[in-house]
Amino acid sequence: MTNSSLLAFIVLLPFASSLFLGILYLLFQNKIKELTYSIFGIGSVLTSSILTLYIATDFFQNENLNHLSYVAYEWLHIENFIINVGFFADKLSIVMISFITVIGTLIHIYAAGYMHKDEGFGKFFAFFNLFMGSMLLLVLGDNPIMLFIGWEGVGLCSYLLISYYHKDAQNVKAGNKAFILNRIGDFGFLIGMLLLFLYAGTNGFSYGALEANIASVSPTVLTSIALLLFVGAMGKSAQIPLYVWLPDAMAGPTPVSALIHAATMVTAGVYMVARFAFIYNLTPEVGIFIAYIGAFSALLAALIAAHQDDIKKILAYSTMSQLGYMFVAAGLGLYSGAIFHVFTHAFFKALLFMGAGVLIVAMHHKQNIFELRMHRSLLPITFVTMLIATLAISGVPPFAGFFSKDAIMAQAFASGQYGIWLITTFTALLTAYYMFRLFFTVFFGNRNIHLHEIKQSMQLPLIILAVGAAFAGFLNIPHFLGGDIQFSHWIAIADRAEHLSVTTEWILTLVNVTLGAVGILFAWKNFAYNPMPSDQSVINVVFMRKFYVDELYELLFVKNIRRLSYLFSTLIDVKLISEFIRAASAGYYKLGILTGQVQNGNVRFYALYMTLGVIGMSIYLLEFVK
Amino acid sequence: MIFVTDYMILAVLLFSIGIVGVVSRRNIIVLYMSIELMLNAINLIFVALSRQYEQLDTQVAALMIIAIAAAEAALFLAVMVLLFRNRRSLDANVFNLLRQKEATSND
Amino acid sequence: MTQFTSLLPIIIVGSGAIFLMLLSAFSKLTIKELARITQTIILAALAIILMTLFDDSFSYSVYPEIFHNMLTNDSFALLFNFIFLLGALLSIYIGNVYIEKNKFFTGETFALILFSLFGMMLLSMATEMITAFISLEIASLSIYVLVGLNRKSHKSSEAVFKYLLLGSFGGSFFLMGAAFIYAQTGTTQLGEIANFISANIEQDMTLIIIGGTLVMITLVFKISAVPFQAWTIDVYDGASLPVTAYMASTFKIAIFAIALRLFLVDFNLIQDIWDQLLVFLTVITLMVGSLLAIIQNNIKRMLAASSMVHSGYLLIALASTGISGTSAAPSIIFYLIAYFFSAIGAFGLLSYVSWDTRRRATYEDFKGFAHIHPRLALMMTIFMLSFAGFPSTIGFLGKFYIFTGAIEAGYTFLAIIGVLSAFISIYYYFRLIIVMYFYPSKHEALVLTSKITPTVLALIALIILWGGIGTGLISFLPGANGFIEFAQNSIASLFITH
Amino acid sequence: MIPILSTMIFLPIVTTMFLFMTRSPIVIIKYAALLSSLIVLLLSVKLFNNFDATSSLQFVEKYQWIDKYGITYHIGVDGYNLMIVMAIAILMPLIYLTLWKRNEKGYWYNLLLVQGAVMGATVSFDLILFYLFWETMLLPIFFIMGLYGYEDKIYSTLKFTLYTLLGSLLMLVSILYLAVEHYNLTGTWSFLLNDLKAMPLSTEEIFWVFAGFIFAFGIKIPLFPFHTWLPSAYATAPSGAVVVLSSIMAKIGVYAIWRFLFFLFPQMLDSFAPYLLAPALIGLIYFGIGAIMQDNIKRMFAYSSGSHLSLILIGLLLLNPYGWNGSIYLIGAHALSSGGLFLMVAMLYARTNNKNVNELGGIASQAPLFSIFFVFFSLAIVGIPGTSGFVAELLIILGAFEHSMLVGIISATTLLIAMTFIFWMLQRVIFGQTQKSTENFYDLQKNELVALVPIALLILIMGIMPQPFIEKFEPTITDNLKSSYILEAK
Repeated sequence: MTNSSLLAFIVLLPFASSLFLGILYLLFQNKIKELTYSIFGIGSVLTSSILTLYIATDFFQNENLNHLSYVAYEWLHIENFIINVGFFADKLSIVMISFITVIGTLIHIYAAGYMHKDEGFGKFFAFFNLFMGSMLLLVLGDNPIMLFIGWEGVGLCSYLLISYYHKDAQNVKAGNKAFILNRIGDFGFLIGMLLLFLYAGTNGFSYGALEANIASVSPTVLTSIALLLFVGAMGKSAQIPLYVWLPDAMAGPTPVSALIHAATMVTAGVYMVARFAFIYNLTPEVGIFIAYIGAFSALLAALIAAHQDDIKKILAYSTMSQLGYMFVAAGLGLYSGAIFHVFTHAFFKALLFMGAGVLIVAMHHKQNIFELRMHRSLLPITFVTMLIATLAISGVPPFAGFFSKDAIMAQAFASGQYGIWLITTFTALLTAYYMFRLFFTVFFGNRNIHLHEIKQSMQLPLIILAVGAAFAGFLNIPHFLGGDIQFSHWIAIADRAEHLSVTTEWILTLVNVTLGAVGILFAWKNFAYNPMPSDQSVINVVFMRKFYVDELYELLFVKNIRRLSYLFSTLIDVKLISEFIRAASAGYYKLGILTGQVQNGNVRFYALYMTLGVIGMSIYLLEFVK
Repeated sequence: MIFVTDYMILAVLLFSIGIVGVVSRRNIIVLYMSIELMLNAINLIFVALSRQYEQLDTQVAALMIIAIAAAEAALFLAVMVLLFRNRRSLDANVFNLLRQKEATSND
Repeated sequence: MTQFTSLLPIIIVGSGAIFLMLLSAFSKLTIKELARITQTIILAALAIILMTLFDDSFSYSVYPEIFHNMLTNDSFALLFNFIFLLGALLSIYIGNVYIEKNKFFTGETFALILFSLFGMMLLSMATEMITAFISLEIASLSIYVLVGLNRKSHKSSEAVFKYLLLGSFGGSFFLMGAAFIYAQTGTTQLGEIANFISANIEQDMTLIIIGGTLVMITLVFKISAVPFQAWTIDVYDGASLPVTAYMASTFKIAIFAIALRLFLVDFNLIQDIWDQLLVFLTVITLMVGSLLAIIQNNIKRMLAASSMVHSGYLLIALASTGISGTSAAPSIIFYLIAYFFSAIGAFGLLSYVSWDTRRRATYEDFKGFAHIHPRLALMMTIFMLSFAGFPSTIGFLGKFYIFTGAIEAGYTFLAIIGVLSAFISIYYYFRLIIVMYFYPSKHEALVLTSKITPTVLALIALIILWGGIGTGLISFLPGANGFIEFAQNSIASLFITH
Repeated sequence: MIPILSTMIFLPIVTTMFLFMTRSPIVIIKYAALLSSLIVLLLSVKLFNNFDATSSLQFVEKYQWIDKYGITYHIGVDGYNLMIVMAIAILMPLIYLTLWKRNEKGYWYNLLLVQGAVMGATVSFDLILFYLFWETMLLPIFFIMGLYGYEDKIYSTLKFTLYTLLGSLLMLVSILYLAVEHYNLTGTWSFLLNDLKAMPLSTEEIFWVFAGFIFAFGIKIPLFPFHTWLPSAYATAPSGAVVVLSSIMAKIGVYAIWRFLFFLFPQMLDSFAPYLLAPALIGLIYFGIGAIMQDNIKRMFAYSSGSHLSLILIGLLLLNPYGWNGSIYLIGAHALSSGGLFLMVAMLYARTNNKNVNELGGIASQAPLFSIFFVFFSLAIVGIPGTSGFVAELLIILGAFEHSMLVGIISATTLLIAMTFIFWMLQRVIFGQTQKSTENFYDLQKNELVALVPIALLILIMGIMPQPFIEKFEPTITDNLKSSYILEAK
């Protein structure tokens, strides 16, 4: 393993450059050229992506190499709580980091164009690199603690980047919301992780050791651990009920949405589940639960997305919906399928966001799709690339999305979860509908308006990603299409893949494709030529207001916590305890005044007191003499 | 036949009368006289006891006490003059300048 | 020869008193000169005492063939005499401004001070009850007069009247007690009383007990324990400040001299009779004292009230003296030393800054004092902290010592009550610090002429600190250790039989 | 070989006395203060390097003091107080730096004095010596609060003083009781910790003695019901006092429980732990939630530090290695982060003269440096991974789960509560539109930057590679815990 130490560099480089950029920014703000920032910002990520690919080739070349690991130093060592800052790469992590770094690089390049002339240019890239670092640590860490550190790190970065335009309190609020909901998830995750250590960590806390020990844990405990870990995933990957932060997160700059809230961070949950496959394989019932959560999230998101007008919101909800698919796959034990969907999804979703970014910049920061409506010839590249992406997400063969999504639904059907299969299939229809609703509305106008000029650095990544979105699917062609799911074989996770007869597979696929086509046609009919925002009928309003979940949470939690806080800090502390003490001291003082009355200045009274004293003493003596 | 205890009882009575006098009377001169009464009650005991034990030194003690009483008397008279000159009164109740006034500040 | 040297201080002081009286009557000397003469006299006496002060504990009857064991000279008496003389000296030094500025201080003042000193010194040596009473009266009478010095002031005259009346009223109980004790034992010699008690401990001791109680009444009156406290505040308030300083620092201590002799040595065997009584007195003294102290606005009155509380602490120790426990008795002496320094410092500083009798010394008047007289304020702070028993002052060790003794004697609850009243005392002592430091100054700087007074005060402050943290490192000036040693020696000397 | 510890205690005090005697001008005082504290810092670094993790008590100095009563000047360092010693030594010079603009002599004198006193209280192993320092360290704070405080400073100063003194006076009775018992047992007076430990007392006796101690420490920390002095004191006290109070004194309160209660009667600590754990857990939640609705930023941080100290206390009461090491580490970590944050709050107040969170805002656009540091320290308080706080909280929570599920879950909530109010505060103070009070908000000055950077770096280093620090005290702590019959009982 000569190059196992490269893993450390992959993670370290972005961190280092982020630190460097940060200092640079603090020292000079925008007194130095954007170019300098971009060189370091992009350069670091580019380097780590090259390193990644270099390592990846190792894995491709020799079959029997199935993991690399490298321990930097001992982080913590108390009793048998021994945590190393160690890096661990198996094929799963290789897949993750390769698309993370590659797409990350592209988005960095894109961002260099998008953030042009922004006062916080340097700061942005510092944060962006910090995010890359944390994300890579999350994937490459060789024990849950490292994963958690990365996990929290990406959460922090998403907070910082969502509230990037901090002048507007709304954005900061969105950032807070994202972070707090993430932290709720992390709360569960942390508990699960610590329990995992306490029950299975007796000889080491690295994934390998845990996997070896996991059998010894009692099933009930294991179930709760599995659930708690998944709570973390709910937060990170915006699943019911912790999803409300994702749409607000769109307040951040578009590259952020593309990188963090579409391609990478939000899929961390899926990665985590896949990583802990050895736990979830032992707790299939939790798997079913996860699958249902995923399915419902997918459906809900799709329904809401179909009624949104803000282009980024639509994409956000579609992300959530796609994440739902991934969890369906993961929950039903088709981890490789889930990861494969993560992989393909990263391409087309990033592409969609970046295209959206181009549109937004071009139309002077409008985001409503009906205002964005234009003639496709104005932005040919964007048009073509986005078309590919939209086809991909709608699961139209032969684009990437088709293969990944189809496999998932097949698995749902195969493992006998027909409910889930129905939901997902219907969601597929909806997906095609709302995505093309967006697409037709935006590109099939015939207005010729002057556009804000688009930098080349924003166009180029689109094309590269488009290639990925188009052909990534061929990495995992199912059997019935004559392929041999190479990806799933290669990544070698303990799947619980169910198999169907070829005919059923064909039927399912045809159903999906036709439904997709129906969705597209429906969208074409309604939105291609005279698109109308959906009317204000009650049902639609409910959809538009996202089923009033935000308001509900506000009512249930936020208000009550504030009430409680008021009760503690004001009523009990000030009104009750302090006042009581004040009253006590005042009472004592009153008593003093009262006692002061004996000092009435009259000598005869004084003599009287003495006499009383004498009498009292005599009585005491009498008592004694008896 | 009179025992020394009788003398002592008498003395104690006188002493108590003195105490009561101090507490009950208002005129300062009378107050002083009550105190003299107390001292002389004590003298009585001493003298009686000196007969009892046939020792002389307590008689000497009695003389000394008389001397002390005299000293006190001198001081008392001086003080009375002083008081009367200042306040034109010898009523003990008048002299309460130094009583505890209502305390005002409370911080 | 030692016999004579042991008497010499008293002789010097006594004859000096008479000499001064004549001098002030027949000569045209100014107050300043008279003060200087007095100081020299006292210094002479001090010097003689210092010769034997550091000896380890001793005790012998003075000229038995002349005095028939009426007087005993021992480390105990020696230490007390030293304190009295020091107290007088310091009060004169500190009060010099006040004494010069206020005309009512005549030459006789010093004569009276010396007379009272004479009385107190005799009292500390007296081992015979009539002698004790006489010396007590000598001291008291001269202090009555000192209280009434300011003839113009109504307050002052009222104070002397009350003090005189109640004083002789309370004093007579002592004599009555002596009479009762004599009635049973046929003697007034302390030693012989002790022998009598130990000889026939089985017999009925009613008369002695009654007598002892009556004596105790006088003593608790003089140390102003509740319910015999009423005179204290009035007298302290009425008297002029240097006098207050003098009597507050020395006279109470003198009372403890005789009290300890009586109750430690003579009534030792039957002392447990008075236990509950003392405990009761202690508790109400602490409680009432604290209550009276917190409501005062006049600092003089506050200190007077707080002196009751300090008597309360001393009563804790007195209650805990007995067979069990070795700390209680010395703790009284140590606490007296601590209290002596703190009191003379505080009252002295008070008299120094408010020599103008028209200016009352209230908390109000001390607002922002620290901003115009930082050093004096610092000293006052030290005195207050020592009163409050704050660590690193001698006052803390005093309390430490007393509470230790109490717990050792099994009176833990007394210790707790003591601690609680100490807690309350924080309020009225820190209140002075607060007003001195935390308020803006309202008065312009006072004209403080004397150089000597601040020096003396600073010296006292240093002693207080050194007594709190001082170690044996510097052998020649006694630190905490040294004072504890004094206390233990002097107590030990009480039990030397001859 | 100079006596390191004594120098660290008395150098500042002697400096003060000298300066006061010589009536030095304020400039001299400032530099002298800085210099002396830097010397202390150097000594502390030396101490840290020479500290031998394997042996327990070291750098001992032991002299007879008041030998009549066996009161000894006995000081030393071991795994328990190492962190606090370091924290004091590191924080004080930085405090001086940030307060460089203050020109009141009294302020500097008192800060120097308090530095000496807290150091003394931290390292003393004789109960009376400890009591002496414990009380004296109150005085300078009392003066700083009263002289240079704000609003109704006098009321809160008096309140604070009375609270603390009541506690320590009761502790005095406990100490004396122990000593007397020891005397009755052995016939010799001693206040040495080692002599008084494990005395054969009846359970009832121990209970009361214990109560006396816990009262004093509970008020200083503050433990849940005894906390009402805290908000008012923090709100009215000037920054110097607040930093010392929260970053050092409160920690000494927790440490003292360790040093004295655990050493004196381990068996009782074991059986009392649950009854202390309950208020500590309540405090954790109570203070945390109480902080949310505070508009006065200083009050808010008062509650926040209360909540964190409860967490430290919890870690101690868990009586397992994770909890103990965690809370010792948190003592250091929180000292740094809260110290940094309070210093910055002080700067904030100095710049805006405004404590109301709602009237602040928009600082991020005015002063990027300031906001970066402010956000960083806030994150450190919340315990974001990569900061020292995370390590400590992770350990404590782990210990809590080892202790029991319920305790674990409750103490884990700190993750949520703390960040809720911290981030809401950030949103209102740092971000958003510039308000009237923050219109001309100038960025960090040189001296402030010099003061803050080391803290920030240290927080990062302690977060990224904690082991070098932990292995300094971990062996002693864990062995102590194992050897004491707490674990044998289990």
